[in-house]
Amino acid sequence: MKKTRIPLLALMILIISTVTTGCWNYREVDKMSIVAGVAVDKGQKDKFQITVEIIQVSAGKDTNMTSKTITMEGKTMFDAARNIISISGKRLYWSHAKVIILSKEIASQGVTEVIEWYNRDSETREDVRILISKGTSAKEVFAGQGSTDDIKSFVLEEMIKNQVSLSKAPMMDILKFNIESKTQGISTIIPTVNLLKKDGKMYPQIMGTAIIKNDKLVGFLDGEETKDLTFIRDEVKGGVLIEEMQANDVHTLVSLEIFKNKTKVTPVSDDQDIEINLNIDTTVAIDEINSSETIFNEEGRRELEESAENTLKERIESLIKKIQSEYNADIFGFGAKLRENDAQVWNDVGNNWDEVFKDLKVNVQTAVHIKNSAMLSKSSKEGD
Amino acid sequence: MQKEQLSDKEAIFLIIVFVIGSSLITGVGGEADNDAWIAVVVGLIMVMPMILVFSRILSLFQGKDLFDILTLTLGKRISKIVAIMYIWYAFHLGALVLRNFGEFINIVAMPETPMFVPLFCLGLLCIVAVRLGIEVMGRTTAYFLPILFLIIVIVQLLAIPQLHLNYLKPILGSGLIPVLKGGFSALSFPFAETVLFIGVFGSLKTKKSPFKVYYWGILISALIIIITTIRNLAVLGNMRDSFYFPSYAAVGSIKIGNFIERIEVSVAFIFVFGVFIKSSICLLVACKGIGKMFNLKDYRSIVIQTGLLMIYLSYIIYDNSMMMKYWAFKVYPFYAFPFQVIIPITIWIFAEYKARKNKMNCFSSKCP
Amino acid sequence: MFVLPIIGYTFWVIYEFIPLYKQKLWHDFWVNAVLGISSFTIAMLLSLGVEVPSPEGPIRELIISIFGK
Amino acid sequence: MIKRIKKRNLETTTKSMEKNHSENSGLNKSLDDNISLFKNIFKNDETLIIRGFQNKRLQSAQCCIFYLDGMVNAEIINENIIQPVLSNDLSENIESNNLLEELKKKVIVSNNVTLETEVNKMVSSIINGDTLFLLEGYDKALIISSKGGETRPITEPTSSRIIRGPREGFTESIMLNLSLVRRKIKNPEFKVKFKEIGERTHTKTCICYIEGLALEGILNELELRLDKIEIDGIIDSGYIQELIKDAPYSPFETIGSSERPDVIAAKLLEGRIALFVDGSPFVLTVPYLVVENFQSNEDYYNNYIFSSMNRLIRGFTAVTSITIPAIFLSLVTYHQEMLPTPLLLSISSSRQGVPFPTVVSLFIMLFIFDMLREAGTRMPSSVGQAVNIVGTLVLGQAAVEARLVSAPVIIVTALTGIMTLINMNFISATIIFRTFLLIGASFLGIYGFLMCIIILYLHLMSIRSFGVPYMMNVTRAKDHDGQDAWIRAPWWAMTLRPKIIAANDLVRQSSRLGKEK
Repeated sequence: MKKTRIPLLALMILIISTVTTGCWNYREVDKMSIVAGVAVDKGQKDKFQITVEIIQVSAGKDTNMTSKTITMEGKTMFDAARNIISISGKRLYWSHAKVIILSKEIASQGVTEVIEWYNRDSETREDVRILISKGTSAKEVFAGQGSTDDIKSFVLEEMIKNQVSLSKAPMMDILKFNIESKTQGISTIIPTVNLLKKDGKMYPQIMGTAIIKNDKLVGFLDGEETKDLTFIRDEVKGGVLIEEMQANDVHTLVSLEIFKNKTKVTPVSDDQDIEINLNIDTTVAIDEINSSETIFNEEGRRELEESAENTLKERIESLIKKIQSEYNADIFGFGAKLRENDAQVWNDVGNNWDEVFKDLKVNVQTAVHIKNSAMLSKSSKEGD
Repeated sequence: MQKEQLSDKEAIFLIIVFVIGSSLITGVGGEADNDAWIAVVVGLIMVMPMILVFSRILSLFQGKDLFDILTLTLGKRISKIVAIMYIWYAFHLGALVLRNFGEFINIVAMPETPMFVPLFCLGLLCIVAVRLGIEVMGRTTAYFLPILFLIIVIVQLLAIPQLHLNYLKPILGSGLIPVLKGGFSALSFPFAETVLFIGVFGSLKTKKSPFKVYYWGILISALIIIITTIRNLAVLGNMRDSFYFPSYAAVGSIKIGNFIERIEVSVAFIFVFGVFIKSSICLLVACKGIGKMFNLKDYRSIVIQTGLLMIYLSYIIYDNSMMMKYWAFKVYPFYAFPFQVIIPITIWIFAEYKARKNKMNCFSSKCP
Repeated sequence: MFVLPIIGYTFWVIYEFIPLYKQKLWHDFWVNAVLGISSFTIAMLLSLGVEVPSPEGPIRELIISIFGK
Repeated sequence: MIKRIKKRNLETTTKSMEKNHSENSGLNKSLDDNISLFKNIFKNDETLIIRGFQNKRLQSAQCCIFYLDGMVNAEIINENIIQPVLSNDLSENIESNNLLEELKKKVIVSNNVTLETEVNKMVSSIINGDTLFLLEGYDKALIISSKGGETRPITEPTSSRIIRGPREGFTESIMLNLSLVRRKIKNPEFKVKFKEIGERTHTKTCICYIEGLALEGILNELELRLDKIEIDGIIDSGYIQELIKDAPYSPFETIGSSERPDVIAAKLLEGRIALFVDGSPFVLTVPYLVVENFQSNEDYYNNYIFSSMNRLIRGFTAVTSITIPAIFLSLVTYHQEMLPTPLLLSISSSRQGVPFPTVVSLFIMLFIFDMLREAGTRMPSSVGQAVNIVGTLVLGQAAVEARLVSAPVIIVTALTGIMTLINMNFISATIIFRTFLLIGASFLGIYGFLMCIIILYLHLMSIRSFGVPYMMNVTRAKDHDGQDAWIRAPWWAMTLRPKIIAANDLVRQSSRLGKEK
């Protein structure tokens, strides 16, 4: 009897689950609209106006994918997102969204209230990339013509991913944004996107940084400044340094490709005096020279390195100055570093870090090492 | 019927799965913020004396389980009361664990599915397992645990690119108090819950030392919990506390290339199996207790009804998941303290006394 | 919805409860009867949409009254 | 109701048996009476041949032989029984007062002659193909071995083909089968115990084992279970397999069967016990563990790396053929966020305009595949082409093009089908649990799937085959048992026999074992 009961129990599980459970969460892929990206603008009537880019899959022998955008307003993000169903007819599926674009206006009202829903909902994912549209409204980014693919959000995501070899925009997803905005002593940044007009077509371009202080957008940095910023944040994975050299009355432009970078931030504190030591150690390779070969000897190389070090140092110092004076937002994370290394000191100064940051002394030290000169051992241009 | 037997290895595996089961995903030591992993270490140190007590009780009464020991030490009347308390504790803990799973499914995967459905399905699973007995459960665990280990290790390795170890700093930034608090809750939440194994290890095969089983089981599981806690902290930083299920969120952010991503389901696998084993053990202890109390021939005949009651209790126990979190961190450590610490120590003292007396009465230590 | 628990419990009565009676295991029979009736009552209440009070509240109150907040 | 009918049948059969007994209590001294007695027993059986004859010199030597046509070798009867009795001069050097003894000793040319008094034994020996020799004036008879007749020659079995290894397979004759195994194990410790099962068929079965290797407990258990069998007839070993199986409701086989003498010999050498059944080319072995489903005899003859790979493939496909449809279903309909975006988009595009839900189409396609498989095994080979065309063209391509089924479903079905066919001895479990998992996945997604997997493993863990845990080798990697589970270790490393099965004498290669230490 004991042996008959086990299959009977299994049978009962089957029958009962068949009868009691409808398939509440059962959904077919073709019954939902897959969202590729979201753009959030300030609405006219209500607070939020969101635009979703939906992937349209057409059946047939060769399937091709296009996208369409739907715009809707709502009092909250969730409200607006659900309102879209009234137009699209299908339920939106958010798990595969790649980017979320905020307009300048909405970001200066506050970023967290926009992404709070996105963060909380279980269907949306934390690894979505966040962008701020600088020039235009956010939904126009989807209207711009892509250069390669038809689905703009995917193009944008690819662009963000490949930014690492350019370092002109930071990487930021919602999870990282949340962590940074919750951490004391660091102001967070968001990459910006703008539309570039070319041959009568509009191309989205990701370059530059938006500075978020206390959850609000306060300003922008351009691409070059962003590169310096990533140096300080130790997020450089690649990119180009252009070095001008004025040697022997010859004006030389050298492109250095960044291979490796290590930035060390060490807060030094004695009593009330806090200083930050910034050590930047970069390994580069010469990738392009439009001048004679003087730099290939020992001396020339040293000169190039020194010059590059100086330029880098100057630029970084000026960026720090600019941020301190204009925005007073610790986007470099000096405060967070201080807190990590010396919680005692941080407890003293943490409350008025803004004040401290304003006049924080930063000692910048840079070191540039030239690793190689790519494929050529000499300058292509013959010496005069 | 032949007596069920559990080998040392299976017993250790059962303890490991029991401890990591639900704590791996709900997170341990939440009070200590980014020192949660230290809190786990503290909890581990705090549980060590308790393990000594548990295993001493077990080795004093070899081959007996919790409820036999109660009658032997505390006399008939009081033992009945204590037995009822332990039955309730096992029953309640099982319901809490089931509920945890229900919340997980409802929040993470299937918001539209009524919570009763996953609760019911998993509860029936536990009923089947308990009816098959501890031996089958032990063997199943021995089969599954290597798979779980493999998953944990692989996920851990894949998570390496996402780790930001600076999120762990400052170490002990806000002092020792939160860490001790976290340690206390870590003691009560996964570690000292192993008190229920006193009710199971009556069928431990090798009578050498239950301490070894307890010791290795808890050590390995604590190691796993520490490693995963560090991973969660290093991936999620200060957001860890905001998630109900930090492991799930942390693994969800793993991204290797373009195709190894979105592997949260591996965590779900660990969770389903862990919760299943944990609530099965709870159900088993509760059923054994009821069986012993009413002198039943076999505890198996009441498994179905007790299991169903457990499912219903887990369904009605909280109104919402906020309450669950509050209860788990604020109330549960104090609620569980008597069951996990006070009563075992009392039993141990009485047992020690009884053992002395028996030794004086008869020469062979094997005298009952 | 209240039909489902009735069907389920009928199954249980036929395949588990009645055999106990036949084997004359009176201890098992009575314990099972008590457990079965109580669980059946709860199941019926739940399926009829009656809110069953949770034991969690009193326990919490008790703990708080002993240990303080 | 059924029970009552069963009871009544049982009563009548036992009654008729008893009646037979009382009638055939013994032989008469009169030959005519005896002939009519046997005529009566074999009433309406026209294969019974009765041949009476007489010695040419000794008139008193009137004799008669009985045999069943087709069961005997006619040459033996003609040349070794009839001819000597007819033509020998019996009156010369034979004492006529004990003629039957004398005949047995001096006249009949046969390798096996026994003197018998019990009628029942005479009847059963006639049935088995022996010849009964009766003499006027004696209430005893001689049973002369004359088994023969047409049996199938030894051929290569069709149920499992191999590339390397012995090409012989069992036939329907139990003695031939036994001799095939015996030729491989030339050892007096090879023991054979006969038993008759089946109240009406009296099927001969025999238990074979190697003394000192096989465990007493398992042997006793097997005999006990065989003794418990009460059935009218056994036609194939499959009957016994189901009658004495542990976990009778489980779709997993807990008793092995093989058509190959080399497999049986190898299993006997591992300490298992074999059960031969007359009339069936399939020999049973106990205990049977889950890993044996993945073992092939060829594994042991080929290079161990290649064999291990093949075995891993078999294990992998066994797992995947059960799980793949359920995993696919739960990913596509519940956990779309787990799929990489390009894959989701291509699945989505292939599903455009398909009317049936994925779960329904999966069920239908898997069912259709099973129908095709069944058609493939039953049909005559001449119509095989037609089934192939219908299967591939109509059901595969046309269904996709007509947008009745989406292409991924077809792919999953085909994959599952191929994987199922790799493990044919697993097929009933595969089909049942695949459906079970599919139902689980369709209700709770991956969580339902996981729960069903746990049930599956609980079930597997709870099965024992004659006291040995069914999943034993799988969970013990470090013992010597693990060497022959998921992989096949090289022969020089397999120094021990499987632990629980051959606990009496573990050492297989003693000299190697010494070296290892």
